[in-house]
Amino acid sequence: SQAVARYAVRLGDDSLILSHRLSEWVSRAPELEEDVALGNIALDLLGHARSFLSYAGLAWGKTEDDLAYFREEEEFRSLHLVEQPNGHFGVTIARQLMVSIYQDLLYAGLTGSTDNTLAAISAKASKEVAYHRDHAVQWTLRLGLGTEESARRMRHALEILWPYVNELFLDEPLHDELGDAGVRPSALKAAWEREIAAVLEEAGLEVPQTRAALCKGRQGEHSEHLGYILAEMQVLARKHPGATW
Amino acid sequence: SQAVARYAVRLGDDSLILSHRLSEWVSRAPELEEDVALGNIALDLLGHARSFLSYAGLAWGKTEDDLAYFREEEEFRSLHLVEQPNGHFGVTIARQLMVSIYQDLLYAGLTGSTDNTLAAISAKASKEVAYHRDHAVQWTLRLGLGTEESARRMRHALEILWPYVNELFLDEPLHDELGDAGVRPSALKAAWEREIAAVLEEAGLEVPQTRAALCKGRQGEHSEHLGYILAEMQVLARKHPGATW
Amino acid sequence: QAGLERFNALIAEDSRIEPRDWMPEAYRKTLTRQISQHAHSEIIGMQPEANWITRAPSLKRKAILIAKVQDEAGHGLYLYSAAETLGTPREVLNEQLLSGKAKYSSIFNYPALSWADMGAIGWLVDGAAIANQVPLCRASYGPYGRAMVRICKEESFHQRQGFEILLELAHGTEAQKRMAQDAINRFYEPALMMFGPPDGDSPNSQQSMEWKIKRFSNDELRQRFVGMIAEQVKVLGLTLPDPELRFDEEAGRWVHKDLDWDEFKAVIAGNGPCNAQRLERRREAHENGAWVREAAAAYAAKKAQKAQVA
Amino acid sequence: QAGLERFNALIAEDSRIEPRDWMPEAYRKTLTRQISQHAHSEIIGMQPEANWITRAPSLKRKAILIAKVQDEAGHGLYLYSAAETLGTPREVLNEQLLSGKAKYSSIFNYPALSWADMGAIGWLVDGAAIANQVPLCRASYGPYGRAMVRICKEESFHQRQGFEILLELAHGTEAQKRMAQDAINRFYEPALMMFGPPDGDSPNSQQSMEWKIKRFSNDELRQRFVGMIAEQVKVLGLTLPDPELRFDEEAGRWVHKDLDWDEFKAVIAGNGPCNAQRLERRREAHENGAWVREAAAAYAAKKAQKAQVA
Repeated sequence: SQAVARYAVRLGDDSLILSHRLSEWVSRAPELEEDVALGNIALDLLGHARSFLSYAGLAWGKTEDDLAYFREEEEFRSLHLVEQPNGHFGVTIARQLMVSIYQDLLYAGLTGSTDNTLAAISAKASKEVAYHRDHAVQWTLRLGLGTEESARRMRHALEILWPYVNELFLDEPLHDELGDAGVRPSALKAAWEREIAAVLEEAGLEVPQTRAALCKGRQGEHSEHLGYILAEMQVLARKHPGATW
Repeated sequence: SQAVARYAVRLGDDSLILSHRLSEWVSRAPELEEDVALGNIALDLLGHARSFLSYAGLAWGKTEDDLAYFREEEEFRSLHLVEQPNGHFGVTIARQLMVSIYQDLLYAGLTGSTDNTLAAISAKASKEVAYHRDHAVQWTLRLGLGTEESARRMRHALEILWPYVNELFLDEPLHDELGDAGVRPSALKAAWEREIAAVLEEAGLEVPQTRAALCKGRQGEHSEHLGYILAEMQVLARKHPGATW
Repeated sequence: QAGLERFNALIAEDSRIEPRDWMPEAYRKTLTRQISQHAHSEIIGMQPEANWITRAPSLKRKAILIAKVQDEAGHGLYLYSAAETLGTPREVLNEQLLSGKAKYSSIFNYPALSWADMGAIGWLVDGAAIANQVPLCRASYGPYGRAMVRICKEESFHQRQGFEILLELAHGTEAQKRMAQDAINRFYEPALMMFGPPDGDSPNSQQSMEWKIKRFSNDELRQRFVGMIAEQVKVLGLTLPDPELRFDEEAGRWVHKDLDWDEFKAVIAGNGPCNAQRLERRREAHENGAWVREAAAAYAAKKAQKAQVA
Repeated sequence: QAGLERFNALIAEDSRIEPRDWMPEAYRKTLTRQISQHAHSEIIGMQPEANWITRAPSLKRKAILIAKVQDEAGHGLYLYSAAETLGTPREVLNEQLLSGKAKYSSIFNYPALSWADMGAIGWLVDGAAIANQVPLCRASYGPYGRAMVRICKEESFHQRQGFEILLELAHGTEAQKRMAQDAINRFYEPALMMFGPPDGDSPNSQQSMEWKIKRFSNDELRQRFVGMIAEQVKVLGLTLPDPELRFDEEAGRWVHKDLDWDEFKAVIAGNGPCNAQRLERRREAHENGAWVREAAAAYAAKKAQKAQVA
């Protein structure tokens, strides 16, 4: 249905943009093992994005590439959180922690979707996201409990990203339309807060008190970063409209 | 003539790309006075670029915007040095020092060009570049003689940029065609080396020994950075072909 | 209390208070807060526009935009100087900004999402700023009033440039028109809110009026501004997103729709889409520049010492 | 010298030398240099390809490219492990890379200027690497030979993917065809030079042959490779930039144009278009990551201590 397709675009865009951000790390990570790990996560997320966007595209006769490369900024539906710049490694880890706990809960829920395709994609994604979550948790512990410097950086990372967390849990009229095909974002909030609080506590870090930012990524009003991401991501494809690769 | 137009493109592209890099600093400079100063230099360079590109365009019935926004990467003729990333403030200053000493000598020479338009643009640019040169020299002294940290950073900045200096002085067959309408790059080398050595000595810094990189910017083979610069610079104009702004 | 009497006399006769004159502490404090907030706004206000410099769609527009953002840095510098004449050094003011203690104009906590926003910011945001600031040219504190004269001149220029951007878009392709209308839709309400809360809800205004810092009430300025743009938008062939907007002949004033003051308060309190980003960018610039400022200071000290020895 | 006799016997019978076996110092040194250079090449080789990940023109190609670059990081990791079995720890090898003391394959000092370079690098660069490496699967040192088996398998996969990129471009639009031909023109000579200097000018080769690290001479491998790509380029419908290329029936070998060995030496010596950039990027990543590695080490130490106490 149209509603499911619109929903799949949201899921796909989050993963596509976060994958883009993570892939910026490749060949720049703090150690080779992290070039491999961040590349792996970027690849998984890209896979999820492709599945969701391909599925969404069926509703409009579009391919995954039509949706990734030939939509305008205001047609994207990504969350501001996934658009945020990589910053230092701690910022990237904090973002991963937030997103992967969220996706872990989300895909667990969607595995029971009444839409079989969404359920199937989510079931597969769920396994991979559990690994992403574990990776982020391990690094949060290392950075939180490692050195004074790393704890300071991690606290700062959490603070500057916290404003974008609120948007993860905003319901839209779309979720009413979806019924049991989707998962209501607000329904994930309590579990997410519980889980992240537990991780942060174990890491000797605190839940930040920074205020929530008014974000409208789901309505197509994005952070100022997305335009730059798309300029880069789409530049080659758009120079050769109609070409195949 | 065609030769003069091709030459003007080289002059214009160097200033256009360096202006782009400097404008990336705006609202990010170490102090407000530098937001103003770097913005000023970016604006001057943009002015020079517009004059040179407008003039070049006459030969082909193109406007400055046609040349800036609708050429492909391999059609640009900028030097690798001006394409290098801003890095920290010291890298930007080192690049400015190198380029503004170069342009100072170049425009002084071109003021005597047998091509009246090139001579007139250069005469005007010459005055502004003298200020850029002074700005870069003053900061080189401050950073070279300021703190240990600043001297270390400045040394490193000079070292990583030095490989791209060689390209500034490469003659092309074009310069034979130009005769006294242009200035032979190799003719500027000795004076440039003398001047920069004097500044570096006063700043307690050494002329780096880093090896020259084989650069072919003048033939359209650019650094890996230029593609990113153009993706950003041209994105909006290209989305609306034929539009006026 | 010869000082107070002289102060009151100067205010009464519409003369100017100068830095060396005696002034009440509350006057000093109010002015310091107002001038430094204004300075901070210029500095933070550079960010949404800097966001479009590298992507400006023509070289001419790019040059105009760079020059504009530079003017803003310049305004920030004058205003910090004016504030310093009241006794608070720039570093302290800057610290107040970075720590989130000082405010700046809330409008800059909205993102600049398209090129048309460069037009809307110039036309509406600078327009509202000018409407606020023109009366400040006669502000009782000398250095502030004089700074405002210069700033207002440049701002008018910026406003015209913003209008020109929109005019060009409005006469352009369908996509350009849509872009322009969308920018106006997003900036209309926030621009009207730049005049501050409704008069009934603006506790500091009365005292500022008495001190002749402020000359007109928030609502008075707002309705005057909305009338102006209501006329100008016709030239653009676009619309303001306000079906209730009309001139009330009887009251002799413009009437506009109710504004969402809850959002206004939330954005001021820190919940705007870009509050965190704007402050973080400023902090980052400040921290990344620390070694540069230290080097400059060390170099200046060495040079001074050398001059003394010689 | 029972050790030396046993070593020579193992070499003679084409058996493998293992880490605990006695080996001549020169053998150890040569192998450490060769394996670590190979590892460094994998690591530096990530950069030209990483340069196109965010701009890959389709999601499928993007996924393939990320996976490829990741494989390279993986190869780097195996190879460092293999080198470590010879007694030099990874940090030391890394230090040699960052200080510019150790070399890596000179081909990565050329820029990746277009998407077609992802094809040319896969087809020509990985192709030449494989031609070099397949014989190394039988290298006398066990851990190296075994690492090469795994690496060669993955590299063949990469080469095929590179060829596919070019094939798609060659059957695409005129602009795509031009892009593909241009990439081949730029990478042809540097790829041929990957086999090292002509046999007459390759001083270390003889000893390596005797030790059964190397199995074929540089020129032998080169002409074999050029013959292979001369056939493959026909499938692409493109050309190699070498008018002299032909099969010499009499000699039974491929003949190609003279290569510019001056440029080769200059690039090895540090004058390539990207030498400075590649090393600086690596240094930057290493320095920016220092606090992360320190944190991880401190955390591990704390955890170990806790485990001991418990």
